[in-house]
Amino acid sequence: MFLQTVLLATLDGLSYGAQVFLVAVGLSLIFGVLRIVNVAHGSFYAIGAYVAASFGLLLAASGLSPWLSYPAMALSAVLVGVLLGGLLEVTLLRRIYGKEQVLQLLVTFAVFMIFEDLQKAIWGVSPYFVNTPLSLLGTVNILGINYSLYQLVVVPAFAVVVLLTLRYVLRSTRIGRIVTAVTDDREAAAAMGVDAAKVYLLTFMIGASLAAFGGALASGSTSLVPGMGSGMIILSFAVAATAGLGRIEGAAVAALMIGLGRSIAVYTAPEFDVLVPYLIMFVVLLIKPQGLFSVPQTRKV
Amino acid sequence: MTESLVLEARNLRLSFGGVKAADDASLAVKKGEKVAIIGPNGAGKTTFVNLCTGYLVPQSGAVMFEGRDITGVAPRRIARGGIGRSFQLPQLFLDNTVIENMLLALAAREGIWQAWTPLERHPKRDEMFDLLGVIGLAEVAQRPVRELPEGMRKLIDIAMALALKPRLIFMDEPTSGVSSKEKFAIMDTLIKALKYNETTAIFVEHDMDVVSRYADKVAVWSGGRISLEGTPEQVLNDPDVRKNVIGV
Amino acid sequence: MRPEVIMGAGAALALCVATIIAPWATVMLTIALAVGLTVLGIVILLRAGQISFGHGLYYAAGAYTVAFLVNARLSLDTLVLIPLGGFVAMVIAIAFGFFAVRYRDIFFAMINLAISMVAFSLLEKLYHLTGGGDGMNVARPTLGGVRLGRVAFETWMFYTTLAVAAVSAFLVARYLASPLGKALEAIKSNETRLEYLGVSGNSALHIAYAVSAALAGMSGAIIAIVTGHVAPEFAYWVRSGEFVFISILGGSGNVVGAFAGSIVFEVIRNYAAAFAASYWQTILGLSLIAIIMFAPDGLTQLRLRRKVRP
Amino acid sequence: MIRKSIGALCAAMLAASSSQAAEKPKELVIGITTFLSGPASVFGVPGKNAADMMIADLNAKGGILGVPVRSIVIDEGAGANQLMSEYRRVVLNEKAEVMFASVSSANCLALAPVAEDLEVPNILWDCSSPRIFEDNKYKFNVRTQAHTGAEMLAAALYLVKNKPNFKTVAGVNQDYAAGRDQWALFLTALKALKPDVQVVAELFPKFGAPDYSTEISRIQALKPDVIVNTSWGGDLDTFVQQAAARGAMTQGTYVFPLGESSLERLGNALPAGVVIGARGDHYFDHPKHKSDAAFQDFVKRYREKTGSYPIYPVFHMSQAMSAMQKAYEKAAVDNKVPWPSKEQLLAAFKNLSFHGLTSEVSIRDDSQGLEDQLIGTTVRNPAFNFATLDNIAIYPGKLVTTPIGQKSAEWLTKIKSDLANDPSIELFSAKQ
Repeated sequence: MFLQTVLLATLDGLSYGAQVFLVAVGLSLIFGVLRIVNVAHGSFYAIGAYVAASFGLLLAASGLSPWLSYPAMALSAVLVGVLLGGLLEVTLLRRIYGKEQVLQLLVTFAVFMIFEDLQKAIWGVSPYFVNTPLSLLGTVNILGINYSLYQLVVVPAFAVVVLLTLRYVLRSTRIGRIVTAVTDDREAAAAMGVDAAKVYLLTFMIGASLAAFGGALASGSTSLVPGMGSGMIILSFAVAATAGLGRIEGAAVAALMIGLGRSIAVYTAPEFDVLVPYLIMFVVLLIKPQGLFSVPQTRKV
Repeated sequence: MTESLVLEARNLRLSFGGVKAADDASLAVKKGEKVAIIGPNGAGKTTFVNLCTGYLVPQSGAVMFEGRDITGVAPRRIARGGIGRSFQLPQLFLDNTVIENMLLALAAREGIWQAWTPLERHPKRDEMFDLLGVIGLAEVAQRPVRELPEGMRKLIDIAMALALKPRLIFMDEPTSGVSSKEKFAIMDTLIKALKYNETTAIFVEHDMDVVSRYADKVAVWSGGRISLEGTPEQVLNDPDVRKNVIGV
Repeated sequence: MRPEVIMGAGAALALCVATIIAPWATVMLTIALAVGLTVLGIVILLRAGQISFGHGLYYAAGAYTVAFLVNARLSLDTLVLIPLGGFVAMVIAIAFGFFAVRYRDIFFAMINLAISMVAFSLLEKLYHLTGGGDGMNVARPTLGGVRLGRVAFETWMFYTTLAVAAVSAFLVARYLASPLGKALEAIKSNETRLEYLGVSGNSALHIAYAVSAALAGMSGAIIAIVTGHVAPEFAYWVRSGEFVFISILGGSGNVVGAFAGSIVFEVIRNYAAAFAASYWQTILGLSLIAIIMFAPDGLTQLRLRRKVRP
Repeated sequence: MIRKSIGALCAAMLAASSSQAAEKPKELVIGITTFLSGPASVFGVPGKNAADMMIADLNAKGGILGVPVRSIVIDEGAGANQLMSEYRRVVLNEKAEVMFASVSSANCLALAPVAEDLEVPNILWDCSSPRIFEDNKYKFNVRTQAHTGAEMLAAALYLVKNKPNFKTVAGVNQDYAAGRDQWALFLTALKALKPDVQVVAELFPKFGAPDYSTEISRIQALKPDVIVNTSWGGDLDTFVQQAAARGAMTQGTYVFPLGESSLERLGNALPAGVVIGARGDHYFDHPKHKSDAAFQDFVKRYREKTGSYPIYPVFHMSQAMSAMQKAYEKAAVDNKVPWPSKEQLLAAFKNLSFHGLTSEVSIRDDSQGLEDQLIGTTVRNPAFNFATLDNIAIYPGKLVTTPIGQKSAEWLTKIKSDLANDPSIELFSAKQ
């Protein structure tokens, strides 16, 4: 019975955990390199979702194959990340790298507020829902319960692909090693002659694209409403902090923990599912202040 | 036997990630002594200071101060217990003026836990002006530390440690960053200031002229331990020391 | 101290005049002054270079304390309720401070965020106790033992808040200039040196944390009394972000800045809401960016903590 | 600024001294609180759009008693505190004579005492908490529609009448005060009507949750006969879409008491056989009124303007507007004045009857509106690309509204099961 509950909770938590992971990993990556806690990250999630939904509606209207909605998701993620993320980095963030971390955080907070209005201005306030991706794949029956393949397989699979790709890129490519070097030791990397401006821009665009991709995947299974970014940013913040800011694999584990924690709570103590992510974050920070997967850093005098 | 000893480091060991930062390091310092610690560049002389002042905790061994075990005690408690410290790179409150730095040290000694009288009107503030006078910094008392040259910062760093009236002070390279013309003047001032409070002193030093002129005893830090100790003449004439530390 | 006193007194006088000329602004200014108290608390932490992204918790603690006490029909007076709100918030801060003050910088901000979000979720969850998302109404208590009508109450609440703000500002100014306050600056500037002076940075921060929570608690208590309503959103992260926003707006250089920033914020927000109801967030966001980018003078207290190298 | 304020002050003093015969103003300023931001703007913005259209219509016909109406909209999404200070500003500074508050129950509960305090007539135009008039006595507040008690009772009556054989029920409701109130009242009514009903799950997913995987799994595992979900907006859409994709929408009878507002958006995802409520007597294809010229004209123009069919906040707004107009006109006639004073206006609201786009609503002595409740079951209709309602029942407001002086939570425990067959219930079915 207990095992069955855990299994069901795992299946239930997968899709949610995977979406949260995609957003959190972008946040974490950006923090690792730029040392900025990007509050506007939640807006990339929301805008990515809206753009993907708009593509989806466009596809439906044009009568093209509905299967194109998957590539359309990737396309909208890249568009949002590169265009909007790039624009933000070049016009604003670039000017504040020298400032106090908290001021940087506040600037992104301001951007978040502006993006909230922007979304309303473009997409209005009615919920958007494009169910093509969800209904295209059908269901699979496990233990007498139907699961949608999209939520059970596609979304988690994309998350795994992203995780593996990130791991590969960060460890085995030149640009990846540069990014890792900057994450681990900024001064040393700068001393080695790394073109920081380029690395920052690239990282920010990738991080923003990941958030937008998380949103795009979400657009297939959830309603897009004003304010959706605000809930997501705080959750991915919790994941990134639980994992240790800048830790990629850690974010995956923490996102799963939070996804599972929530669904286990729905089974056992439905009253407290909302509390779960914050409680996990709080307890982890109490025990390991820098997060679960942080590398201990000694300061020299 | 230990009563006359101010500091006794016994068999300190510490390694991080396979690197032995301290390997059976021992040193005994008597009251009123001025001990110089020398050693090859990059040998980690500061590690020894860090171990004795609580910044690092040895994995084994003990640090005794005036007969009490202070191993593993937090730096601030060690500081309150009577050990002062200056740093290789001065650790100062850069945005504040010299006197503000000193007054904070004074308040730290006299009791920081009061939230009513402004620090600048501290009842014993004159004492700090006096101390600045002793080390020759009275003229810059009202200048922000940020504007002062490294050599002066070094002195302020030491003065803040002295303001606590410690019975033992560690000074990490007090004359680095000072022109060779000034170093003797500075050391003279410092020795005078030490006498003022009868403070025992341990200083890390790389300038052998300073060592031979001011130290009562010299200890060589090498391979994570005190490999040799003795009077300045003995140590500075040791062939190994001449080869590996002094570099002749 | 002297110029600040003159500035503060002048500002207080100007506010009194403003409420006489424009009575409709009385409540707005009362709210601004009350919020200014929380911001004053943030400013104290800023002295230590620390930002709490969860001070909404203490603000809510003060507000809910008042709501519970009023709804328990204890007939407590406003002048009792305000300090009680501050006291409860301070007790929570002292308890939670044992964990929180071990953290610095972004981690301090985050642990505060986490605990305030736990509080926010609980306020929403414990529906039967807290009224859930509806919050609770707070019936108008007596003020100085007198039961007042709306206009009189609003006017006297303004003067009460002004008095609380003035006294707090004076005390905080003394605190910040005292050894204990200077120890806070030392945490930001060079905590290593502070430790080697024998002072525990954690303890100094703990005291500051408790004081700042007490201010936030009083602030929440006043808001609860003036608006007659409390809601879980008091503890939401966006609200905590606003407090930090206002502290930047006012600049943390002196205590008057907290209230100046708060009044400016309230005015911008009200007018943005009145003239561009759909775009008030954009207007606030743009003004925040403009201040950070182009008015760094108000931000002198926020410098990078000194990096220490061997 | 100063001159304006002094002027305002003098005006306020004048107004205070002359409550008997009010001067006819150049314009009638009204304040409307509604959501322009946040998830509840799905209701707030249609409500505002409706208000804009109706005020334009009203002014085109010469306004109220010849006075043009101007509205000031306040965003409820900015938070309760900001809302309250804006509300005060609009009343005290902009001199709004009548206020319309609000979409959110939380905000209504917060604003009702403020309105009393400011002594401004406050029309509760869309919020549903029964606690407003059951826990308080208000002089300046009036509600021009029903409350949760009536809405939930109607849904429960419809359910026991049309699906008499169910045994188990599960609730999935948004975790906020209104969601919990709705479920509690629905369940109270249901237990009174059908004491043997078994509750197998009470789930309260987070407000605005993006994912209902676990809730849907539990429904599939527990297989309840009836699933009640009082969500609205994006939350309801997400739930239905995810449940539909997993084949869970056809395994039991779903009851969505606020579902009318999601019909058009849900399109194909909503299957036939779902019980839908409309928070009152509201439906764009209303069986009784769809052939009214005014109704048709409004629905057409609303669609042209916004691209959607009107949903219940639009109807609620029409009721509030109509009530205000009626009250002014009645007060002017009753007192034989060109423009009524505040007291005269408030008196006119008592026992006022009016109708918005649909059936007549009347206001009781306790200021609570008696509004009919429309409930139906979805069918797939080839004329629309979304599910529409059939087998519609309209429950008279008088029948389902908690009597004066009683609390809904108690009164609902005492209702009898034959209420479901009361002759005053009107039935409409396409087959007839």
